[in-house]
Amino acid sequence: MLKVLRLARRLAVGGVIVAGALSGPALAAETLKIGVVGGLTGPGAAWGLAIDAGAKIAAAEINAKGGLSIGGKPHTVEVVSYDDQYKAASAVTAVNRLIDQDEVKFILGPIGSASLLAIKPITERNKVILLSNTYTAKALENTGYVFRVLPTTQEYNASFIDWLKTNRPAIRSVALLSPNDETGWNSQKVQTEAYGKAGFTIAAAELFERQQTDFRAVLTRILASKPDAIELDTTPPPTAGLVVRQARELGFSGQFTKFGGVNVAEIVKGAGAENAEGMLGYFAADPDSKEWAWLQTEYAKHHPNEMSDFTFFFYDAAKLLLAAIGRAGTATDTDAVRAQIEQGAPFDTLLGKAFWGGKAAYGIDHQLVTPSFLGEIQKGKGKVIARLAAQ
Amino acid sequence: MLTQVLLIAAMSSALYMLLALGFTLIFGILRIVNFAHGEFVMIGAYAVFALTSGLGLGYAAALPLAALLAGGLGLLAERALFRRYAGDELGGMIMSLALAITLQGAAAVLFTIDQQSVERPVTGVLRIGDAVLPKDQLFVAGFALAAVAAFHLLVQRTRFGLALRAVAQDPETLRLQGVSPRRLYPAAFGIGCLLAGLAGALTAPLYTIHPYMGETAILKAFIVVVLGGLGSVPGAIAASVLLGVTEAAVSTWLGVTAATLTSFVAVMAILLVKPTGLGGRA
Amino acid sequence: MSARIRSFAAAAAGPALLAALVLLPPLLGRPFHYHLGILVGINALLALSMQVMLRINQLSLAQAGFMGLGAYASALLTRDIGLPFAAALPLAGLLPALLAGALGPVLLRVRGVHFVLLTFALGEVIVLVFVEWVSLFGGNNGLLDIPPASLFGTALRAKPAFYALTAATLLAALALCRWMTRGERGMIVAGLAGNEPLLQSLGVDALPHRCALFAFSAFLAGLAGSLYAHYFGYISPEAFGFWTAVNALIMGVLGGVTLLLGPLTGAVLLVPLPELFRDAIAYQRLFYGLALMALLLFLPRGLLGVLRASKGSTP
Amino acid sequence: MRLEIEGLSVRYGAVQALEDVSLVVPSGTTTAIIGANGAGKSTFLKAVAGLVPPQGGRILVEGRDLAALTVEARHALGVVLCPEGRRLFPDLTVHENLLAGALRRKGRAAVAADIAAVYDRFPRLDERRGSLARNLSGGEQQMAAIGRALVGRPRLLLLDEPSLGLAPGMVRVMADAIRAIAAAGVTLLLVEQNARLALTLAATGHVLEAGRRVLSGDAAALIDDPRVRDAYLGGAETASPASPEPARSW
Repeated sequence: MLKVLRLARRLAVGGVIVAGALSGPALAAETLKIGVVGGLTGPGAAWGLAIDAGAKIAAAEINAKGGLSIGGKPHTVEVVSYDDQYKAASAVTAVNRLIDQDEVKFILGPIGSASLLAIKPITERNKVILLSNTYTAKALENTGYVFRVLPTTQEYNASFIDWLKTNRPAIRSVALLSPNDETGWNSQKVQTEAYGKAGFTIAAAELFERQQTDFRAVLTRILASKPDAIELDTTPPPTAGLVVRQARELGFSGQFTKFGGVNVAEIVKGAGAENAEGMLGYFAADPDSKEWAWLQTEYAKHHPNEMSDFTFFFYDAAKLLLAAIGRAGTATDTDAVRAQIEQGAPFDTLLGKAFWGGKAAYGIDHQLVTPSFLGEIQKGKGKVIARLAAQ
Repeated sequence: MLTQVLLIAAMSSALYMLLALGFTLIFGILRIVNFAHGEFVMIGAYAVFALTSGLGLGYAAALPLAALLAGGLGLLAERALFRRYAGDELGGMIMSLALAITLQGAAAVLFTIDQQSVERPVTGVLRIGDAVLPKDQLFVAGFALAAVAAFHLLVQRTRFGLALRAVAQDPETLRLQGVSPRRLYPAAFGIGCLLAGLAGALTAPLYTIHPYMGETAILKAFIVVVLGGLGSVPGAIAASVLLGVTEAAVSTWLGVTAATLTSFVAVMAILLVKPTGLGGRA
Repeated sequence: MSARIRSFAAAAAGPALLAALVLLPPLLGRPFHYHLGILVGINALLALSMQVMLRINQLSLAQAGFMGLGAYASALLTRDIGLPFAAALPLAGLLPALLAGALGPVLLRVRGVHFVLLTFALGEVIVLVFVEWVSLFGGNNGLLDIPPASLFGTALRAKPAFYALTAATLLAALALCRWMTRGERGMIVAGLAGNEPLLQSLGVDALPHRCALFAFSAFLAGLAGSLYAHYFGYISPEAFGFWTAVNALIMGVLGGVTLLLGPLTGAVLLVPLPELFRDAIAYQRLFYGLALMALLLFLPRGLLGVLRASKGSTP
Repeated sequence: MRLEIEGLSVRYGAVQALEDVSLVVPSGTTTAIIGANGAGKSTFLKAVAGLVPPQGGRILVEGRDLAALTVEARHALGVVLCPEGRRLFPDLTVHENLLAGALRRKGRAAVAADIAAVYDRFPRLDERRGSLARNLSGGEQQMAAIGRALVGRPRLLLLDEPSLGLAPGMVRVMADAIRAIAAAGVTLLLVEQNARLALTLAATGHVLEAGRRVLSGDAAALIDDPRVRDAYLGGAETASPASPEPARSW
């Protein structure tokens, strides 16, 4: 008898697990659901959490005003987030769940190229609008419903490199270091072309593996080519910090540039303030601005970690999307919403005026072009030294 | 360039030894391939971070405490989780994977996923010819080598070390000498984790700290131990040097990804010729 | 309960459980359940391929690599060469099987934990080849636009259709495994697991049989890869790394290592598990790890192992 | 140290290794167990040492039942097995192997004295004290194994096949050593295929066949027993007609 009871208990536990996994949440009547897919746990989670927080801050803002009015009816905006752990299979699961169980028509994310390439056929087939950010050039190829809401090096690096040429004439040769994956290949190609076009010599172009922490060997190789500057490109900021420090220790005294995106706090943590001093880079936003301070306060309500500047883009993207849904007066006809998104430009964002571009590079105007900030690390803090308008 | 490569190789080798010795010790004694070994490295690093930034301790005090903490947790893990798997290679391996996931998750909850860094206790560089030698790395390498030497003395010169070597070679016969292998397991596991924690505590100021840092560490430990022969201390030391030199040379002259591929192909080649590794005996 | 009823119940329990599991998605009926069913099927196939080796006491971590080989083969054969899916699927199994068969005589001389490490290295090398050979495999970028599976000229684009394909493949694989563990073949397999005197008494040379099993396990992994590639339409190297093998291993162990339905049970249990923790994202990994440890501590012989033990029959 | 075995049975799966074996080893004597390969001799010693669990029967030392005691606890009582095949720790030196025999003991000086005594007994071992056990000859290994057992301070020493594979000269060295150990008051239980040697060294002998004790008696008498002679002594020399007492249960 005891055995039977024990068995029954085990079965019940198993049953609960399976049932819990298979049941979908009930749909509230006047709710608009926005999906989020991103790496929320594991390495790189800071970016996934930026999507999640960006969407949630925008939702909270509009809910506080009584919800989003769609066709005259107020809707509470609900954000449904799933973790893709940067894996294609998990992203597909997340998107399937969002589309099928949660009946979501609008998704923010994902970040990883593999995730995006794996889910794109599904979202396109289901006419689901995807406000994404991946560096892969294929993100916007043959798409109708995908928008990229974050500028890539392609969008701004020419003006940055021009600035460098004018303001730092001593720099003639540049060595590039990028991660060995789709993001790195792509951005390194773009950077190589842009630096070449501007008349710089490419002293070296190296790739590294993402989990690497020790760069002395590859730096020895780079330093042998005697570059005036090292461009860290899309190297993740914490890793970039380590590279900077190890390069300084190996005796490199030249300029560091990072036109693939800078997170000052993370770089300074890895490099130490004295080593990071003078690094030039692309800042998504001005860390000294009141917008930054406000967003950071809001971010802290959702996640305990330090805010990534990606939060700006996804906050703006979520607002952009909600406004478009409101104007379209429908939360089901994604064609109408898409038209509203496309027509809305130029928009006011936290960063300033932004608009859609990208036709020349990707064949469709689904690339968000925002103002960009050229910043310098001074005494461990980020200082914006030039503001470059969206172009 | 050659001098620089050799210096890089020497420093990586010392760290690899520290990483691999604990791993190989735990396998040698308990026959458990501890996939959570890298997480004990992570624990050591976070302990230093918490003790220095949280409690305001100096690095000199935090370093031994962090290693002891990792060792203590390892001891607990042996008691609570691994004891039952001594000799069951498959079961122990799976339990260690579960522990690795749990510890990563716990670190992410406790410390958030942010990368953290620890103030360096030593700064500046030494120059030897045209080669450059950062002093903090020199310190780490020196300390690691000293720890390896201390471990060597413990194993070679003490009764406890004798018992450890004996149980690794033939646990049943050790029982016939009146010593229970089970009494050695917690200490062996604890020392293995202590060495891992020490590696983490030593490298904490060198690199950044995050909940998933253990995966890189375990990969290195794995390659070294497989190359050197599971459970073989001299093998692990030889393989550390081999891996350190190969990596430094290949990534300097051919590139980083080539180095990864080379190390795995080398592992396969050596295992095919000598399945028990460089220092292993069938 | 009379012995006859009990033995009947024992005999019927397996098929009944199998039928229940296979019919679960159609009964629940939503596309998302089919999606989970497909994932369960693919994972169960991989876990089954590991179990084939575990039956002879060899843990192979190369199975995820073999799965990748099957996936890339199937993708390239259909996308670039234009082979129909019906031909690519068996080829996706055969290719890794050939590799395993060729390497078997060398790898299988090694036993125990050294075999585990050797296959770990093999798996890593396979994945690194996908990463490094960019012109053929697309590097970290992976392969895009893999055509959907199709049979008899009909594309299996809809989830129920692909689910049926996955379930049929899994059932066929289970039938093959069952056939393999019965009768004289079963005795040979049991002998390979460590009873060498039994093998000698049967007059069997062990190595060719072990190689054949290794190739068979790679074949199953390759099939799983092909299904994966054509279901997702996109593959990249990271999907076939160490953790994929480890997850499949955990599934097998949780379900019950020695039982035919163990891998499937484990997959049914684990594939939806992250769904449970989706509301506690920050704690997800922690809970997952704790759940695993609890399962290992309290159900050491796997879920099915416990069920069988409480029925009073020995596995 | 008096050893009493009552109705001991051991099974390995389906194989009955020992069945209902009873015998007594009086304190301070040497007893030999002889028998063919696979007769259960080694199993008998392993059961006494605690390495294999018996299915039935009792093992008593000085009247105390050992059933609840582990291998280690039996060692602490002084029940020390010198196992078949020597089982030295292959990658330890000779000296370290001897030290391993004393791991349980406290008191460095006493251990050092005991090890010195072993070196006195086997000067060859002293010469090879720094060599790895795996590099020793068979005879040297046997010396080290006995030495290791002695350093464990046995009161009841269980010797499993000490002469196996040794050259005749080495067998004599072993025989002398065993006599000396016995003379020092250690109770000895000796398992041997070399029945003549065993019976020469022992006061009492028992014959095992297929897990059963089939014959017992005074060692000298057993040597002359035709059944023993034909089966285990190769029917060599002539023997006196005195017949040993038949097997009986204690």
